[in-house]
Amino acid sequence: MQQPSTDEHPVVQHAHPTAGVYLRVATILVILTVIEVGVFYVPAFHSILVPALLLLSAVKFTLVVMFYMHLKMDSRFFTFLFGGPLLLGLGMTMGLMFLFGAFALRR
Amino acid sequence: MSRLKRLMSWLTTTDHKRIGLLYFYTAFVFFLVGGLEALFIRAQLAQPDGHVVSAETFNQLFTMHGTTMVFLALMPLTASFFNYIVPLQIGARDVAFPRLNAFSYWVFVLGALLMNASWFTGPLFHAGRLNVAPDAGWFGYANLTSRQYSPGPNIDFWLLGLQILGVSSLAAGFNFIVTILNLRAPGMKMMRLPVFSWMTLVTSFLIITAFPVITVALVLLMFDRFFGTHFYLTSAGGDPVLWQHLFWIFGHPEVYILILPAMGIVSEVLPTFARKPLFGYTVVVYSGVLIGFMGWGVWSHHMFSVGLGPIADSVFSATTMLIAVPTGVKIFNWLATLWGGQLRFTTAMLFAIGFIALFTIGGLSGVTHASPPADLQQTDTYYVVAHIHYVLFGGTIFGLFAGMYYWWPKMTGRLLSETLGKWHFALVFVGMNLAFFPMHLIGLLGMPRRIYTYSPDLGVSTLNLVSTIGAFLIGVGVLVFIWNVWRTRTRGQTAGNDPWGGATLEWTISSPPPVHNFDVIPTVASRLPRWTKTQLKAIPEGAKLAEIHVPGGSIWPLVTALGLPVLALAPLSHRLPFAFVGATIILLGIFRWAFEPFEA
Amino acid sequence: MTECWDSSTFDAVSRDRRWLLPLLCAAGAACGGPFPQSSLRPRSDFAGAIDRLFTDIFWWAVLVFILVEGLLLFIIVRYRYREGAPTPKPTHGHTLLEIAWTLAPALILVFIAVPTMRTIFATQTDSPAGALRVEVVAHQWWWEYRYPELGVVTANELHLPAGRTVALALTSADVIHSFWAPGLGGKRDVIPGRTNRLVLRPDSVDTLLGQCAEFCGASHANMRLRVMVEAEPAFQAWVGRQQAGAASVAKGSLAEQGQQAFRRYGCVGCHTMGTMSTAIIGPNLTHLGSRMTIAGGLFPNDSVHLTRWIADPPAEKPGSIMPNMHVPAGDLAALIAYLRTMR
Amino acid sequence: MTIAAATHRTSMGLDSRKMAFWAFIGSECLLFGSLISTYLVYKGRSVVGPYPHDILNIPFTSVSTFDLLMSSLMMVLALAAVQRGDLKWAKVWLVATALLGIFFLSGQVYEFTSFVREGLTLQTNLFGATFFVLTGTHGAHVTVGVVWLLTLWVRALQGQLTAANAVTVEICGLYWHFVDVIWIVIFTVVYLIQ
Repeated sequence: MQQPSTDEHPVVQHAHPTAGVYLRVATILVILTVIEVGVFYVPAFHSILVPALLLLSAVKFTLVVMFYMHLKMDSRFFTFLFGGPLLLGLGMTMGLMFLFGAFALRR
Repeated sequence: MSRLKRLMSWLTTTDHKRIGLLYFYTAFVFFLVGGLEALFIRAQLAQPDGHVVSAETFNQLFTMHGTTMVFLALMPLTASFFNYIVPLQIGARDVAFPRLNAFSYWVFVLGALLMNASWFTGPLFHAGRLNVAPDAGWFGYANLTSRQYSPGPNIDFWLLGLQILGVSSLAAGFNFIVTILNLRAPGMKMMRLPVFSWMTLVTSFLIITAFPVITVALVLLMFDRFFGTHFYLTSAGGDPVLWQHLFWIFGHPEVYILILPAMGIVSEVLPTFARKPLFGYTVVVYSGVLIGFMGWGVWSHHMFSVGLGPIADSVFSATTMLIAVPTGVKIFNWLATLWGGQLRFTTAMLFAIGFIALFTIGGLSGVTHASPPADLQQTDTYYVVAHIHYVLFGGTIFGLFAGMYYWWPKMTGRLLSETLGKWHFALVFVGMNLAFFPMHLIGLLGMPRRIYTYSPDLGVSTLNLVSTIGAFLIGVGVLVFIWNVWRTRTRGQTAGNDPWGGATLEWTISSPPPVHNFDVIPTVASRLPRWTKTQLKAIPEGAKLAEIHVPGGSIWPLVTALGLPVLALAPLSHRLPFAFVGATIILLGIFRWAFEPFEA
Repeated sequence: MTECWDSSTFDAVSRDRRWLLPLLCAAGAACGGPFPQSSLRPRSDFAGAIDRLFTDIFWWAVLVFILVEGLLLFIIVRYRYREGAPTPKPTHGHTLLEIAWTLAPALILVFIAVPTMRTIFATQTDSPAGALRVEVVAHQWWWEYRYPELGVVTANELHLPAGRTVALALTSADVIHSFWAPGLGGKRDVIPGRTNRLVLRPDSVDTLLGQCAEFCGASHANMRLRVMVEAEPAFQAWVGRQQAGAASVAKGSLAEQGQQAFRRYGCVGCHTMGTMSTAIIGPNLTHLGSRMTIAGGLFPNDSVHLTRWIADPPAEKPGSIMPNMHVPAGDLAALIAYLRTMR
Repeated sequence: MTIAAATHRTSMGLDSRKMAFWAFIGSECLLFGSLISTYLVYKGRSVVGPYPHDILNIPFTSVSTFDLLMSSLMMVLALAAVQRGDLKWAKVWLVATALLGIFFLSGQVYEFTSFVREGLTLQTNLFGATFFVLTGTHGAHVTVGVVWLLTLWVRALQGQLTAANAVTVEICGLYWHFVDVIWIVIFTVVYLIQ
């Protein structure tokens, strides 16, 4: 039993999107995947292959996290719990790649 | 209660206070084990060409000394205070997930026992000797840990033990994050949270982010040792330096996992005995958060001698020096807390002041390590051994001792003897400086660490003897503490709710607290509830005391935890059936746990 | 206290570090000798640069130390509990003070960081043309030195000419080690699969001690080394002796029996010996007799220690990869006679 | 749902189990971050083949990726159904998610065995070691997810899933989607960027 007070909040379920939104997101995800695979096979894109693919997968990643995992609607704090470590991980990956010479200009 | 029933009540307990006590006693036993290992090390090094132990045993001793102190003594000792004190400080009935909490404890015990079993199980591995303890140093650098250079079970014990301990720490990390964020008493805003609880929160975040990295590093090592991959082996293009990076990406946050809780304890003890609120509360909290965050960007300063190139050296040197700023800020704020106070030198206060004095020395030698060229003469010598002991002994252990004297009356209802306490402090303080200060010079004069013998030509024999004497003085001091604890059980003065005049919520309830902690969850109106007149009454007018529901125990956390060491026996003994048995136990435990009616 | 020093002790500590001497003596260590492995005794440009940097940082640290600990002591005395004193004023903070003690350490760190960065880049340069190249190969648990331009291969004792820049290329044959001769400068890890470099110029004639600084297994403590910094003529003379072929053994001598034993007991399977064998698992023994130490710098190179060593290497040096060949006493004496001839 | 200890009122107004689970997902980011870092650091360092472009089957894996995306869609539909209290459709979508997960796993088993047949094992080279450990860890996560989904499905069959405890489904969903986004990263970093 807890005493009621202004500082305690009942657990609120944030409104979740409807099935229609889910379907639209799924459609976009599928289209993006098709584009990804397409970019991979079209020689004309090969000069921008890596940035293009990274961008596309980042968009897919964000869509799933925002809509399917409800971060867009849910508490900002969950975004912090997820985003903080995500950024740490990204920083670690970049740091390690730098230390192992992945970004060094190939001579 | 019958004896069996009493035992079962401990095996199934989900009460954070009982789990805190279990953590304390278990971790303290391992603190003694690690200390004993240290005394063997010092006995061997008391004179040049020593013959107390063999080279192999010495290598196991320093490896297990480091591993034990970090993972089996200091971390679980801080965990014991997280468990016992944090829910009381934030005004909660228990932690967020009591059974997960029990699980953390049991996993810790079983992992610790598995790793230490290596001292006695040599004959099972036909090793021709009793001890097959880990022997590659506590940071186990590849490729010395590969099958080729460490064919025995030594490293297997180490890596499997660490994997299991990681599970324990991670589970505790999630638990305390949620507990502190979600179970605060009404009115306890984040900026009213006691500093110790704040540091517990920061530590928990460090745990849940740093431990996955060591988990992966160990998984790769497991694959190298058991399945013939080449992650750390040059023969197929791998690189042993990858291990060092992964280890220290974990290892540096780990240093803060060890020191931040102690800083939190000191931030509680100093105000209480100075009769002044903590100076610059917000700054102290934010600098703790900042230290935790910046701890992620400095790992390669453990690797300046690897030869990472001038750019990497400069970057990591700069980030490391930056960390000195929030650390220094904390020290100045503690000094300002004491300034103008009425200092009562209880044992807890002495240890807290000792913390400031000694941690400062450790911090300053740390600055000399932050400069890569200077570090090249210091790393892997006794100078660095001096540094870590000023930080982890002068810092963490002094902070923990301060916490023990401070909260012992709360945890047991009886005050530790102040007379014995002062002897304890004096012996440990003198012994500590005698043991570790000469090590600065020993290192600068050229003695590397991790050597079981040294030549009299180095000219460091006398200094080493002094250091050994200091180490044994510490041992005597710890014995005094044990005697103090023992006699307090029956002869200690009873404490009452609040023997020190503390400011935080744990002092509002009886010592030891009832199972449900608070008859009524207090409403908090200030940072120092017991020192402020504006504090709302704990029991609102006309409130009806509802019946308090106390959760029952559960055996399933223990059962699930048991599965882990059984699983680990499979790679250890190269017998697959253990894996099936272990996995079955874990699955059974989880399902029974999940569908058990339980409410907290 | 003064009788502790002779000139060599005094010399052992660099000029700007003389203040340390009383401290050392007070600690009871100074009578132990000239500290041949001290990092406070720079004998090269590299070590000198580090030493100057460390001295800088050290004094900053002393300043902060005195400030903090002095303040702490003052507070303890001044603000100790007194009977009947009023409850202290509850101060919660002071913004200006917080800013001040954030900036002050930051400023000090700038004074440390600038010379640090300068030294980092100054000490990690490419080797100049004409530098003496030496390949250092670390083994469990001994050091191999190859002078590719001179055709010299030796073990554990590194000979360097004073005043000439040396470029060390460090590689490992097994696990990670760390090459450290404090007088020459900071340590550098020796990592399998990588080649690390150290460029430095020894500046005075001296014999320096060093040893492996990265834990590398059972006999890590026994992986020692010596650096003989010699004047150019002495160095050239040493090179000349090393370049000469193996010494010849007199017919019918004990040494000749030893030579046969060397072959018979399989020593040739691991050691290079003149033209007789070219194996490279263990140290090159062609000029063993010219070295001061054996077994990774562990023992003096004399008949007594050599005999004990060959009789049972793992007993003398835990984990030794050189096995006990169970050489009977007679053959052992012959072997020793032979090895002592190989100067 | 493994943890049943949330109070109904909390300091932040957030469900404790959900909060713990988001922290867990944050932790998992670092786990996969370390594995992906290892893969990237060792990329192109294999001494002998087969190399990625010799062996990775893009069309096949595209189907797997599509399959996992669809399973995520099924999962959100299942959650929406539970939240509506529509148990009938919840059962359908849950079992559909699990089946798509099983399909993905079968694909991975097929992929692994065919790689081994073509000469790529854990021991072959660094590519083999990093590839199998990274995708294998992901596969293990999918397996746990499938077991979890089937457990929920059984609960639904027993009629024990209600709108009131929809959060148990939501948490399982968080896990499932997280495993999906990790695959999005793996598909790009390992398969497409060679």
